[in-house]
Amino acid sequence: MDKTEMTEIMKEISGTDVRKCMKCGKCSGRCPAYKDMDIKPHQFVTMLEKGKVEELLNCSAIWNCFSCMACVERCPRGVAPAQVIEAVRTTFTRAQNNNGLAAEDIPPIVDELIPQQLLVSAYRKYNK
Amino acid sequence: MQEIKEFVPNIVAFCCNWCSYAGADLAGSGRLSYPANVKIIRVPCSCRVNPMFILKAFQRGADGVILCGCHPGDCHYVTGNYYTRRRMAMLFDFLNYMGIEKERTRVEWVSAAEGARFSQVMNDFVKKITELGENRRITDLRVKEK
Amino acid sequence: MTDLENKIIERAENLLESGEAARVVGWKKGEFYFDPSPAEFDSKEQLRDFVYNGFCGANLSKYLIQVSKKPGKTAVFLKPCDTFSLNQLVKEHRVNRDNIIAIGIECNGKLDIEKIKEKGVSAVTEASETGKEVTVSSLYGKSVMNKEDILLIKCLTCKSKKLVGVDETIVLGEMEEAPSDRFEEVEKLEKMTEAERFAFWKSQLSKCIRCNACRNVCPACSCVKCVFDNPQSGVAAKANDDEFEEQLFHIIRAFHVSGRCTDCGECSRVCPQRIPLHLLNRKFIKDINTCYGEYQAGEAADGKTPLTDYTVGDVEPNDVFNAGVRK
Amino acid sequence: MQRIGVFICWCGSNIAATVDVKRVAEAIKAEPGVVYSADYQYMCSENGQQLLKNAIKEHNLTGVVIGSCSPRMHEATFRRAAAEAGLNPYMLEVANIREQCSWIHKDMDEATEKALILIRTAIAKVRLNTPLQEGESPVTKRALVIGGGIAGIQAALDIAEAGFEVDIVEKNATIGGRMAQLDKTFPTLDCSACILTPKMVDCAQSDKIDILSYSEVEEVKGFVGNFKVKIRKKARYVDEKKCTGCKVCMEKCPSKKGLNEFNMNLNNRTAIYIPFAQAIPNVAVIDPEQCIKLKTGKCGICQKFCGAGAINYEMKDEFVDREYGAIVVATGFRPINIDAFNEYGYSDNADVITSLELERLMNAAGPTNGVLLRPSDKTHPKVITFIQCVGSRDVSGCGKPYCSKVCCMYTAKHAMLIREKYPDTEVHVFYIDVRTPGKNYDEFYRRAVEQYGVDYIKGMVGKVYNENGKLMVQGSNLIDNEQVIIPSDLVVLATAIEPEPSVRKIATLLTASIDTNNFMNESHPKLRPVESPTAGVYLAGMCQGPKDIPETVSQASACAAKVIGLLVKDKLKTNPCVAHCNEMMCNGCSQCANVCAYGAITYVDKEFRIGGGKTEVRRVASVNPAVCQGCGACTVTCPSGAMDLSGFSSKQIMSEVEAICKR
Amino acid sequence: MIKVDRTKADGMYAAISEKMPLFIPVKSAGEVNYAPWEKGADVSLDTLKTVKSAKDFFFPQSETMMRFKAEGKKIEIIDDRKEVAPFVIFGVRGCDYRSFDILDKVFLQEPVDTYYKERRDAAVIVTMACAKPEESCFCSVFGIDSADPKGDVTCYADDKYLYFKSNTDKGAKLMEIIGAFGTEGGEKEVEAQKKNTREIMEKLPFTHLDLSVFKPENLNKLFASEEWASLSEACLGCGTCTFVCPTCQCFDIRDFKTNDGVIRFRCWDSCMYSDFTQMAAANSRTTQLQRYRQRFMHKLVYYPSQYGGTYSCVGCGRCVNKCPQRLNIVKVIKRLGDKEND
Repeated sequence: MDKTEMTEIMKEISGTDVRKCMKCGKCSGRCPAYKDMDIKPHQFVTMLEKGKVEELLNCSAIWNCFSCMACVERCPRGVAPAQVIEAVRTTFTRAQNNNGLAAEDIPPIVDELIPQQLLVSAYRKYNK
Repeated sequence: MQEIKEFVPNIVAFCCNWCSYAGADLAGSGRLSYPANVKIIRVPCSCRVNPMFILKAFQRGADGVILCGCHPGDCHYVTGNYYTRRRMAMLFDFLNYMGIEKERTRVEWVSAAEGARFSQVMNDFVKKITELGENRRITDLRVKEK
Repeated sequence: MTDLENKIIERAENLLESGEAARVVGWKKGEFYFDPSPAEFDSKEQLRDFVYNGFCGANLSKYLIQVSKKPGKTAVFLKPCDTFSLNQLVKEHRVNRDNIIAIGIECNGKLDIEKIKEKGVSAVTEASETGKEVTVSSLYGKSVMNKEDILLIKCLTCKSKKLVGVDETIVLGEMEEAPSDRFEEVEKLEKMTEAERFAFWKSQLSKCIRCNACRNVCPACSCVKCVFDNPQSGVAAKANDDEFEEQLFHIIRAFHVSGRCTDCGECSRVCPQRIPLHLLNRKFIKDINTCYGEYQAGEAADGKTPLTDYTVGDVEPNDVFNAGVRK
Repeated sequence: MQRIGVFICWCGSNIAATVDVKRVAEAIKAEPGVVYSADYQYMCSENGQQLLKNAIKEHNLTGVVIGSCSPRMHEATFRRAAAEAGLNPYMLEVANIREQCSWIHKDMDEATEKALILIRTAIAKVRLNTPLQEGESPVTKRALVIGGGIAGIQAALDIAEAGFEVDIVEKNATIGGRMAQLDKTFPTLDCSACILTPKMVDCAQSDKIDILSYSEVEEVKGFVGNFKVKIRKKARYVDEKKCTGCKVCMEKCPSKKGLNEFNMNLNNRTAIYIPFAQAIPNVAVIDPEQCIKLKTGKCGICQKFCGAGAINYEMKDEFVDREYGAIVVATGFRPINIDAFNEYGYSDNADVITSLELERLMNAAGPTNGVLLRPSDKTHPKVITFIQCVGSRDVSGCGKPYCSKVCCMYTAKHAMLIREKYPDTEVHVFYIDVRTPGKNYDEFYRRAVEQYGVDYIKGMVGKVYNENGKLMVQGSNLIDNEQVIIPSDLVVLATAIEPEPSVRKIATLLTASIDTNNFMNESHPKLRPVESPTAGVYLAGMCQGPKDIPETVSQASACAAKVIGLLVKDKLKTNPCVAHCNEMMCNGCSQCANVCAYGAITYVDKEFRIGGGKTEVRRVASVNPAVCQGCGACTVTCPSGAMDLSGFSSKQIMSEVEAICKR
Repeated sequence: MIKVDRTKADGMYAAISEKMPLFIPVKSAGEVNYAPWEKGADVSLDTLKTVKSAKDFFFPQSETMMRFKAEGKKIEIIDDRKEVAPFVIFGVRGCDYRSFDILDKVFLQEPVDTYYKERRDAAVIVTMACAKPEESCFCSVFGIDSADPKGDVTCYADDKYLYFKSNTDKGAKLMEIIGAFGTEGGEKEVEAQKKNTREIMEKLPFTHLDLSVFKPENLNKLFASEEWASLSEACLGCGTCTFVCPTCQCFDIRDFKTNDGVIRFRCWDSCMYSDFTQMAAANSRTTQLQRYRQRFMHKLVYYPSQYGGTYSCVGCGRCVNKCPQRLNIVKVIKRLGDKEND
């Protein structure tokens, strides 16, 4: 897969329009994991826009993001940085022959009120 | 032998002067094309469109009639399109009750700024009518007599 | 003669004699028992021909447009559904209500002579009603019929037994509500496919001879000049020269009376080809009720009709096919 | 039979490249009624118009069809030219073969065919056109200004200056508006009150201006030149003519716990009050929600102490009916409600304030007499953090999608003023972009940074929280790519502005349109920016869009110029394309009046011959052509077709339908 | 005389319609009207009165007269009538059969209406004798014997059989087809039925209507009668009576614009309509009274005075049954008769 294609796939998975970002940095201003993020939430958005997929795939931030969605909540433009991070993470795990948790393996105890995104990303993260 | 021609529907669009007609102009300025068989009649407001005009269009061989006006609440004449909305809702459901295909009639609200939408609406309408085929249920055969 | 008829004639005499009314509008004896015609009565002698029986189906309210212009007051006898028509005409300023003494009278549904004839009984001389049964006398004897079988279509699905906006009433017994739901047939049609509905209306409307009886009897069709008679209108026609014109006439007529039609059912009563024209108007009534809230034209003598009114959140025309109208 | 001339415009290659104009012009010659047909490069040019004029004269044309660009572009041009050649302008129709034909189709045959259809359709219409005459209506030489802020004041002063009477209707007890609440103004830093109050006084002193304060527009009828307006004068319980503004009542009033709206609720006022020292009119008003006498019937202290005998607890709302020729809408703005932005903790922390609140805290006439003390403990804040774009440029649903335009400048102003007055204060500003277009604006902002050392941080605040009495402002610094936490004493939010909500009601009353953000729509965003689409209604200030004081004043003066231009006319030409009733067919059923948005239809009883030498009286509709706007709603609701619309008659449209369906 | 078992009727209709179009009373959407016979048609021979009369065959509700073809500014007139092929009208009752004579007098006198004549010549008429006339029938008043109508072929019917008798050469030809489906005989039954029908007719309420006042010399007196006011007061001005009437013959000529020309057609009109004969400016009869009077004066006085005393009414009783407000010619005859004979 070439870089452009991968960029497009990540954009698609993220389900967010990175061009909507007006570069205010509110996402990073709110991020509780900021210190541990080698690439900051706002950078994820701009870097994906610019197609810097290799750097994104090789960063540690995708494993340090809490998926708390604070950045999504606070974004004034409706951009969802956490979903971009999740998209990078998904692309990464897929490249490893899909060693994530299968849907049927998810314990029934899991409350359906917990956002799916958070759940899925947590499983992915700890399955690295 | 008569040549079998591909069916090209005949579409009449009534557009209000202030929004939809301007929207159509904007589609033109933006070179946003839609089929040539869509032909526009300018009326001051969508509320000027009498059901008789719509039936007349069908009589004279229209395969689809679409009525465009300002978005509800944005009528140049304040309330005109609210009346249009009620009249056409009632009329169109009634025509359908008479057995006329519901796809043949449509109301769309297109503002003066929505050139792209105008073009898209027309393309979509033409596509639907082309799929539906020729209007045979509410037309005057004498018109087409040679 | 029934008690009710006696009471009505008594009141009519009374009104004429006292000078309260210059004339009375009611029904006049015909050649047979079953063919009374609407008529004006100016004197007590004329009232000898006054009848009120099971065949007085005609709605008298439309005559009041002209009659109310005559000098003096006019007393009129109105069945429940006719009172709605009068109210609607008053609302549209077509009848000068000040000149009218409206007397609401009892009605338990009117009979259809054609239906009786179809049952093989001709030369009818009397029909006396007792509850759900009607004893029909003819030159050939008596036969008892189920009232529901010989009611006019409009009475089978009577919308209301209310007497609205009348000055006085003559009601001796309790009036029974209509046996069936008036929207049932409309719903039946709605459930058909487009093609089936089209076939239904085509077979019905192809009978239309364009006699204009439906229009001319309709209290809502009270235009000084109808578009179909006006060569300037672009739709004028005297015959259905093409199938399209059958549709056009009935669509435009139904649209023009939409929101104003009180569902008095005169259109289908008078149709010589017995086209169920009331089903056209009822579709509008049903849709208006569903989309804009219950509305009965003629219930009030003021206020806006649904199609001259709106709310900001009205249903969109493109959605009306599924937005609650068709469930 | 009409003698119709048809002119096909090439519009350079705009039309001619896709439509075979020669073929069209030739084919159209065969149309019944067409006696002349030509094509020309640019019909709208001087030469093109001359061609039209010559042909009208030479061929005695009674009708003209121009195949060209949209009638929205040049219909007026061509109609004027036709009129100059002696043809009634309404005998000319334009077929739109550019925007709706040549520009959207590529195939030459297809486009040519369509052009032919469109022109035949226009011919079909012209055949039935009738000459129309513009009517005339008189002009009431008086203007109404709705809103007594700086926009309304300026417009009123300019209109009065030209010698016309003008009324200002202000819903508050005094004129002055938002500008009266401001401390200093950018970029000159002059005192807002010092430049505003003289204008307020001018208004009060002008014999042409009548200020209706504490009043609201209740009903508007009529049309350009002839508006009839009902104004509600709300009961202020104080006789305006008697009150001297001595303020004794305010000293004596026992109910002192009312929130002072003028000071953004930062301190209290009495139930009877004068909003501020320079109020115009300088007359007290009683807050009926707060007044003990009005609520319980006991008290009456103010009445006792009022030397002028101005207090009247029995006062009721009054209605005033006035007539106007023009109306200026200047209803202004308010800051949006920011309760939904819980990340900034506005509702939880007294020391998180809005910019307008800061204005009052800085103002000498404000709750702290101009000394900057933070609300919670009345101490001098040492670290102040400003956050910009609070609610502006926000599509998340809590805020507004637009830029509020004034925040960058006033924040720079605030930062600068604080550093000037209290040099020991540390000032930080979080910004997304700093937008300073305008004369001396960017210089102003740079001065804040360079001269006053204000710390501008590129980035947004994600969270404000209270930690041991300090407001911790956590945000990102995008330049240094770090997250910063600034412990602050005061946080100031540059809150987005929105149109004063009462504008919606005003717009409805005026039948003027409003956009999705509640800003009033102008007639054309570039070329008619101060006129509303409703004739005779003009827009000044924030009601039309975000703008600062100089822009507001410019727009207000522009409005005044438009109003003056209207009021100097003795008569107005009216649109002849209006509804008319064929009385012979009218039923008088009132359905048309029910749908008329302008109240243009009334009914009269008329006598008609009905044959046999008899007559009858019928109720028939009558349309006031000056009030009718020509929408046609009545024509469809009329079952008999008695109502018709000139210029768009049913016959014309039906014949257009016939022609357009033909192929 | 040929006797056909009713069960074989469908086969007979099929055989006839193979040779030429066959029109017959058919029940469709609840009502009985003439329609082309086709397989499965719900033939209703025993219906006394079709809603529309049989006059449609010669004088249809609307018919194209000519076309104008326009090309640019040139106009061409086209008469595209085709030769009318022979066709059969089956089941015409005595009253309707008489109506053809009344129409003939109008349409076949000079100048002959060729549209009418072509169809009249092509038609083979099978009349139908009445067995059970009803209370609204009064054809006998006009000297019609509904028990034994003429026509090319006369058909009598009882519950089991149809009996056919040929009266003309055209009829004889048709009998060749009919003959294949039946046997000779039935004279006795038919005679008995005739007698029975005539007896019933004698007893019907309108049989003895007195027409004696309706004479040309009474024209002015009848016209001026005060009775018209109350006779017409309930009239809606609709065209029901006119359009179901077998003898009404008024028409309007109208144009319809097609895409490349004009179709000129004629269609029925009614003197009851307010927009009838829009001469110069408007209908010269401005009130419904005048219009109502016109219709009945024409049937009972004007027509007879022009055509040798024949009334333009055949007593079919359709108007008696169909008038929405139950006004009809019988009421007119009685009321004016009573008044003038007093």
